[in-house]
Amino acid sequence: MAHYTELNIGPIHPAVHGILKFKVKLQEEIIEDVEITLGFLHRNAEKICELNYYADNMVYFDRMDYIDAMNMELGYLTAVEKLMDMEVPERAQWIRMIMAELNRLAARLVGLGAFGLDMGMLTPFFHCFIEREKIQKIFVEASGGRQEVNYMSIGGVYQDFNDQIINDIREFLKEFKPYLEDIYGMFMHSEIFWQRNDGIGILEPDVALDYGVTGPLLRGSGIAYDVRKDAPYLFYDKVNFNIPISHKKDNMGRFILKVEEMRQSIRIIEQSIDKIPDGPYFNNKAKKSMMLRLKGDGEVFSRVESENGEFGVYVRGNGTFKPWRVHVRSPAFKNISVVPVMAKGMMIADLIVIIGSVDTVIGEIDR
Amino acid sequence: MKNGDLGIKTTTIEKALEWGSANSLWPLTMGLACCAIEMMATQAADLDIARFGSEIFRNSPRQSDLMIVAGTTTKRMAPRVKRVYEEMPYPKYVIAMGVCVIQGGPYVDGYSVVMGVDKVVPVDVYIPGCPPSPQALTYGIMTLQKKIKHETDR
Amino acid sequence: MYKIISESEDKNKIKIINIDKNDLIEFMEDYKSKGYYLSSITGVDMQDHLEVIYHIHNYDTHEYIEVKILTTDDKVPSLTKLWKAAKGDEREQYDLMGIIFEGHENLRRIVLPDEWVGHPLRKSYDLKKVQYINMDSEGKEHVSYNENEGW
Amino acid sequence: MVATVKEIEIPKKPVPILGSLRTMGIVGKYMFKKPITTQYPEEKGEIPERFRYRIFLAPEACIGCTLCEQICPNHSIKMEKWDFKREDTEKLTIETAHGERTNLQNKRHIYPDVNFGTCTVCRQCEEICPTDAIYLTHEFENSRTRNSFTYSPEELTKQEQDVIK
Repeated sequence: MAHYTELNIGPIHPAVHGILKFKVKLQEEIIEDVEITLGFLHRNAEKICELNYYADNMVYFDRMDYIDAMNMELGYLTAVEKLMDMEVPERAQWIRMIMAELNRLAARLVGLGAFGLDMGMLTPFFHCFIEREKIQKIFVEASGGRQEVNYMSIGGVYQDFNDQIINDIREFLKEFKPYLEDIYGMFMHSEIFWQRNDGIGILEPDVALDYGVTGPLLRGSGIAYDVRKDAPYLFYDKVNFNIPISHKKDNMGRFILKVEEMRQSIRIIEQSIDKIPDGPYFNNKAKKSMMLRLKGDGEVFSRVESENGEFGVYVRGNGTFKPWRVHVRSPAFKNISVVPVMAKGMMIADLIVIIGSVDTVIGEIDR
Repeated sequence: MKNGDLGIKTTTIEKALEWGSANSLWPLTMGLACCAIEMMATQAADLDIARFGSEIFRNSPRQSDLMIVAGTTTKRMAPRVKRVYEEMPYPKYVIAMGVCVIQGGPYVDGYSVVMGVDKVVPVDVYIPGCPPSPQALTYGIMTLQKKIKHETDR
Repeated sequence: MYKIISESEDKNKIKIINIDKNDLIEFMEDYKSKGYYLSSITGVDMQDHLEVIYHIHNYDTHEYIEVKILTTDDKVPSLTKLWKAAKGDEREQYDLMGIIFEGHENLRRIVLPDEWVGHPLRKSYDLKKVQYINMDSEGKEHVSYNENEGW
Repeated sequence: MVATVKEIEIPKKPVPILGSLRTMGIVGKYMFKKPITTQYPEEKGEIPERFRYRIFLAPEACIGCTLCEQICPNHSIKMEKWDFKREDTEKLTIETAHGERTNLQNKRHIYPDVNFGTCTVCRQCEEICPTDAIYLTHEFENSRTRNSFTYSPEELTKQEQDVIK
């Protein structure tokens, strides 16, 4: 006769990366079933977006995937600018691209650090945060905000790049490249890391597609899907980079893939920093003064590649100053739903590693 | 045990206790939202709060005496925050980090956010900012230390 | 055979296909066999009726399609039998928009507690009526309009 | 297509003990680098120019146009009456982002009143202010033991230590 144990993990637990509740059904140490409870960070961003003017909503998008704020802003702006037929100057687009990639690096660093913490590796966490601090300093130099930057606006970016910022980014990249290899080495030469990740958390590609999983999780299952390649936005079609995929399907493959993606991000920044043209950084049509009162009409669905995958924003306007409906296709929401499949039949200790590998951000799941 | 509850009038011992509890605040990881990342950054190498005696972030409420509520407290989370607070041993202190936990922050228009965590648990120090920079959090912890030692009132 | 009512394009050059809600399952089955996967479900409250928007995506041909159906009685057929991705999405739309997906085996609220009154993303939802949540010792959540019963 | 798909290479498993020694080597390298911790209360570290925090007000420049009140995404700014005595407004010249402005007037005598307890420091008010009267500063040391962060127009002109709550 089967004897089950029920175990609650969360909502406040260091391993769940935020506030999530996992109700695990265990047979001895083997996971039979995982039930996920969401909603502890439901901040009704979609409702508030309907009550605000178009440009004011940037504040709420910043705080969705709070470690990847630039990409969130970008997702909303690509949608709203299409809705308003607003053109963005070339300089602003290059700046946006650099910032988005820098933020992807920063977000990955948090993810890697926390992933190490899940396995009791304290050292990489500190090294990751040292590097992240440098990225945030660049953000402060550019925008004035450390994490929730509020840097982009409809029609461009709020403040222009100056020579110092460009120099700082160049310097940072020079330092960061060997540092990244060191952080990578800290993980990869550790036996414990291998033993806890090799062959754990296997996700078959057909299951991944069925659940609508995107991002590193999907690429880790061997499907080369990246919005930057699939439907290039900004100038992603003008720079050279690779989309890494892995057919290993497990945590280990995903980890190596994430680090490889960081190297590709560095490549993108290096190429685009030389290409920034002179010119305006803000569309004159939306120039300061009353720019935040712009009308939008029609409907639009736009998607960008955030750190967790395909971040889609659906905006419906009705010809007034406020959006009628804003809906977010949250990648982390889809990614977390696949955890029960990945964890089934594994040991309870593996669940923690799997959650760390999926690397969700709760602010984006619950919104 | 708050100040003056000892029963015997031994001000020197109370002073010593205050000094002790002010310089060994062990925070609880109550990272709810965005501010949690800045809290992690405060703990990390760049602005090591171990210099203030907040050596490590404990994951268990039983082993900590400072709760840094970092991030939006939703209505669904509020009872749980309260329960964790009740599980902490005395003397216990609460820091409200970020504007969401002070007065609702950007979510004042909404339906599912508690407008200030001080409606749920008693708060000792409020740190405004969205999110407060690690320096601001460190200053908040210093303010709390001063408050424990009865050196500040603002 | 399903019937396409009209076709148009949104501002991002995504094809919009309007169909009748009774044809939805048939339509989606056809597109599933063509290699499409569900990407997102959006409910839009148009006050006199609800619009349910499905974004489907083909990973091989890189094609995104928007499928739009209308409903006046809040009920639409569920797609959980076709794609598992619909499970979470439909629960979310039920929770926030109040769309009832017929055939969904676990149609409960997902981000709000079960006892919550009303569906917040509806235009008729009254934000002034504040609801409070409390939790008993067993972890069950209770919702009330009375501030004193909250947390 | 410029983006190409590339299969990643899986490195070999580390040899037991030797792998751990290599990790120790990598980490040990950082022992001889310069310490990076900022000794915060003594030295504040390098704060970049554009860093923004608490809101300040230059009352001479404020013309009471209420733009900041309208733009604030979460209604943190309210306009309030304040009898501020300006001197020589006709002669006063203030340099703004839009050039020099003279003859600044605030006929209704209304000035912004900021609730910093809900302010997300998004800097929209600073962006929109036509005379740069409202601006954000590096002042971040403003934690309190009381939940009162409403700054009246008069308090907005003062340094943090002078604002007593």
